[in-house]
Amino acid sequence: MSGPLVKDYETLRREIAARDRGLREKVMSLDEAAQLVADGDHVAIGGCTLSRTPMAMIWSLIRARRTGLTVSRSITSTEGDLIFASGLGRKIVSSWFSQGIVWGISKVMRHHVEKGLAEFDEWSHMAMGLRYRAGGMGIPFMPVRSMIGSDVGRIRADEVRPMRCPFTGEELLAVPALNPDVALLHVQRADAYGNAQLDGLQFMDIDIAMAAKKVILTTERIVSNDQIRRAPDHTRIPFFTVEAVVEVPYGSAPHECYGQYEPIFAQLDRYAALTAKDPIGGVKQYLDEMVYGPKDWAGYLAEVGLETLLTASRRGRVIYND
Amino acid sequence: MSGPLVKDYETLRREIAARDRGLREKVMSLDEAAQLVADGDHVAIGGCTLSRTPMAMIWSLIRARRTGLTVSRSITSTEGDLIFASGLGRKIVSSWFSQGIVWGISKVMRHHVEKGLAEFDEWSHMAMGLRYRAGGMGIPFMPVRSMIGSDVGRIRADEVRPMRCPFTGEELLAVPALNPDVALLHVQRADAYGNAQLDGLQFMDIDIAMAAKKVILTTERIVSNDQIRRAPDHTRIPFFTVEAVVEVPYGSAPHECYGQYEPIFAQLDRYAALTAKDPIGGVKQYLDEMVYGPKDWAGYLAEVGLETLLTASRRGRVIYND
Amino acid sequence: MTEHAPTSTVYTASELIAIMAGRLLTDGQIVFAGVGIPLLAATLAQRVFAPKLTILFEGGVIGPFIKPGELPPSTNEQRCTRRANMVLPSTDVLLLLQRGYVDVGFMGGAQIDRYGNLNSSFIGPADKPAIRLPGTGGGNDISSLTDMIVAMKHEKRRFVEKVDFVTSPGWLDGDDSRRRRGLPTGGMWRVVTDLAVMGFDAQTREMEVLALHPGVTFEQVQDNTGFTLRRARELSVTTPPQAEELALIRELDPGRLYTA
Amino acid sequence: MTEHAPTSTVYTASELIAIMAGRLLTDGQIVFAGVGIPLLAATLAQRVFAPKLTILFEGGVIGPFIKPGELPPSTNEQRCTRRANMVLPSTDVLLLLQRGYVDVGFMGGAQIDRYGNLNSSFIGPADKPAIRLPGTGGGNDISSLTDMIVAMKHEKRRFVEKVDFVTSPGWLDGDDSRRRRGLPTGGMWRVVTDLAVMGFDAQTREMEVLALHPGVTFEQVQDNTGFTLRRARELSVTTPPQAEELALIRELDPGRLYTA
Repeated sequence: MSGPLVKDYETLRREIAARDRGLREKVMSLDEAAQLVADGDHVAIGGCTLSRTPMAMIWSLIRARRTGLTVSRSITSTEGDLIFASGLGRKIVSSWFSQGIVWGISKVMRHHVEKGLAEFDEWSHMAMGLRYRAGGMGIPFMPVRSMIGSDVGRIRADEVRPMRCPFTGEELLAVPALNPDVALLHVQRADAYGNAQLDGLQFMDIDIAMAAKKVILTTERIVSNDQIRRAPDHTRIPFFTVEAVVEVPYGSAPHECYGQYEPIFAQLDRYAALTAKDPIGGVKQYLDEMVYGPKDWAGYLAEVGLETLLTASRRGRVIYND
Repeated sequence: MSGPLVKDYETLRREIAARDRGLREKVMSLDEAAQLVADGDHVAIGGCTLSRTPMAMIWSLIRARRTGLTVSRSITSTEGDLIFASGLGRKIVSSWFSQGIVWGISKVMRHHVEKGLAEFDEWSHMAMGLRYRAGGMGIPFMPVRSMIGSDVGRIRADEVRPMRCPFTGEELLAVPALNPDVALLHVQRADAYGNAQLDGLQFMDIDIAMAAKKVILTTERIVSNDQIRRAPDHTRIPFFTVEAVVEVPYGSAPHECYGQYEPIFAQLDRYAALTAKDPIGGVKQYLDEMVYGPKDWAGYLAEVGLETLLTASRRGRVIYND
Repeated sequence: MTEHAPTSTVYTASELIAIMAGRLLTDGQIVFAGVGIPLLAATLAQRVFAPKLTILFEGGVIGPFIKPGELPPSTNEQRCTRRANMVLPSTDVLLLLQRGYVDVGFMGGAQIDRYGNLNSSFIGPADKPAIRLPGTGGGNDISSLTDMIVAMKHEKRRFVEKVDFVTSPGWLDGDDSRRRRGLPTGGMWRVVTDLAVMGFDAQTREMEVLALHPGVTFEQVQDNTGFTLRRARELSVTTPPQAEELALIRELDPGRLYTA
Repeated sequence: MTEHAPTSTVYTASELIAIMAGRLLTDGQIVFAGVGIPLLAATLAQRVFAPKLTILFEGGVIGPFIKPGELPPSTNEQRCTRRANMVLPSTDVLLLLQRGYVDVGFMGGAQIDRYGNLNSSFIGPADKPAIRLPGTGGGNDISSLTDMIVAMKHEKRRFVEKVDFVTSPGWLDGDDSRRRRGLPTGGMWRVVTDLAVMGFDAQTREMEVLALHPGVTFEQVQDNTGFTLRRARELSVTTPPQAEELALIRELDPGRLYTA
């Protein structure tokens, strides 16, 4: 992120005021949405680990050859490897970074970080959440009671402020508000204006949407505004935060989308195997075959395979069978 | 509220640690639940204005002759008059206090406050919400950008702290966390453990539940834990915050309960007429007839009248007819 | 109730205020509206010329469409949520103001002064008030954080030199006092009454008459005001309420709950 | 994989750790559990003796019941929400720790030291690490704010004099250093390995062996530890894994995803 650690309030206000926040349709393609991200932007990614990762959008940004992004996320999985290896981003701000506990430590992350090719700035999971929350609330910091006393706080000393409670005198840590330039979020359904309804695990998506300067929304399906209005208490992201709505079935594959499909373990195992023997060659091969190679997202899904997708979908729907 | 403005952290932790937070049944009667409130407690009331006011529980506390409560609520309506006039509470902390804009200024509130018989401590609506939110998050204050520069902040000078952002140097106001001794909340449905699902307008109920030392929940109906588990993303209040679950149909009458019944305007008009000519005599008459008089809550509802209740219910369900 | 009859149509003061206030909105805006006249005015604008206007209610509602004849008694009941885009906790809808998503706050007023400060808390001193009013509600938050339109009756007892208590900050003591005292954004933009439309001088922040309603003179406005009003260099006259506007207002509030 | 055979039953080290760790829980507790062994141990306790135990997951889950054979790959997938009481944003489930609703945090560990500090961030210096580990996740929050149980393999390279980096604070430098440095609540309570159960001295906060697993000697534990261990005045021996416990673990993890 260029500029100061915390944006001053009047800048934040001007950024939002400058946007057209009227009730207007924003449906576009992945390629068009990719044009809304500029090189060097701070991009926040919704979902967590293997869940509701906006994979199709990240995939599209890599194909559009965007570079120099700073990326933040609660917990980073395989998408972090692809971001580093493709040059899309050189800094990831997150609480955890590896494919997933069952696959061991990411060798691609290790290569980039240990060789000084890229940065992984570590914050506690709750601090990440509170940074987005402060950003979404329009306040410049949030007081927190973790990251104190440990080395996690120590290596972030330039970015946090020890403080005393003005009422109790207690020692607290102020973590800085995080207001990303762009948020990438994937949801189960949204209308053409960007009103989004999330099922199941929400992670930090709502706070991220409120904190960002603008939201790019990918959605399993676009529903009518009438359908949204029938259950307004299920809407989680208000349309005026959103700049793009892209309908992308299986848009978080090979990760899961709650109630729609489980992670596509065959793909994840394949990626882990590829990068286990040769991290850099393996991730390059994966990028060539699965990101740069396919004609479009449907082409990518064809590579994953119909039967695999159907299995993941069957497992995903199980949550509603009880 | 006895004690300091903001409870110190270790006291807060000890209070929660002392409670039995296991998954246990807590179903009881209104009379039994009233025993969980002590004279002098700080009691937070959920809902807002004429919506989801936990009226049956307040009614029960008045009948149990509790006294000296400090009461807080986002916006206070007729229940505030009854709290002052019955002696249940002598201090109300709120952003607004009167029956409702269409009935004019509450003469009962005016009598008590102007004569110095009771206090109405005014905070901005957002500051009320952020005080509960800070309390629910386990932090001692929240920075806010309103109540600055105006007399609303000036008359609360002993209870707020001007502060500078440790990052940007901006001027902010720190409002103190509010951790009530008891929260009274009324919901559409809950299970016997206290897992509560709210439909429609939520107001500040979730933050209040998290901020309070304990929650007394009244509910239109008690459903099975299996039903709650079928849609866990609709649960808004977790069972371990709750100490009592009381099934009370029409538990917020004569106020509304979203999707169940609209306000019972006939009753509200009758109360307004009673107190318009003689505020103190009128509210006393109302207390005698509608609070102390009935044998039980069903007796109160009988006074309201079956046809009136059915009309309110028909109007309440309309929200789901579209 | 004063009745004006500048065209063939008769209307009440409240109807006039609602129509004139609604015309100040712009399509695509996000408007934080109070119940009563503000709600009617915003809904009117939405129906007549601003289909992309979004209304927010303090109870926690984004983008509802009020059903004619079912006006809510406050912004905290289910009637406020009819066909809404989103329902959220009230603290979070207020935080939209702080985050900067709201273009205009729109409320009624009990007492206003030269610098657009509003009082809805105390008549007389706060520690021993002659009248304890209902209080701020979200008024302080809205007026601290966004541009404001206030709709109210034009009476001398309501337009006072200095309000007894600043519940909702306008320009405080004028000039740059609002910013100096910690409120860098928002401020009083327009005051709409049954006599005129007023703004505030860009430098001194004193109230200034911008437009007179049909048949009203500047002197009439001044006579009903407790302080000396500025007069805009080019004082205009508003277009009378149109039949379509009046018909819509009456469709929305057939029982004249808020427009009697 | 070391296999013990103290009774008629054979079990893996991971199974032993899960069973011994599960027994440390108490009915009615609220347990913030990591994926893998902690999840298995807490589910085991829930099934065997603690039906009122509540499990929390970092992904935003309160009170789920894991389906046998469908263990989640992390605490952030839908498998974690099966038959849950509540699903909520991850920041809010973490805030339950800060509010004080959690009795025990329960996680695995890569490296631990004499004072119970855990490292899951860096081997070597943080600015030029030999190995960049995955990082804290919620580990720092959990161990900063509640009492902790850690379950891990007992190896000399994991039990070190001083961790390279304090990701999850234990007792920091011992004595009252944790409190002095701003953490007034929580702290490392138990470390469960395939050899023993350890606690921490109430005064110095040094690691202390409390109980040996069947067939294990204190010397064996010391030999696998990179610092000098304290020995409890009354060193006990744990009851061997019971057939019921082993059967349940294997029912939960038939593919031996976490208990191989």
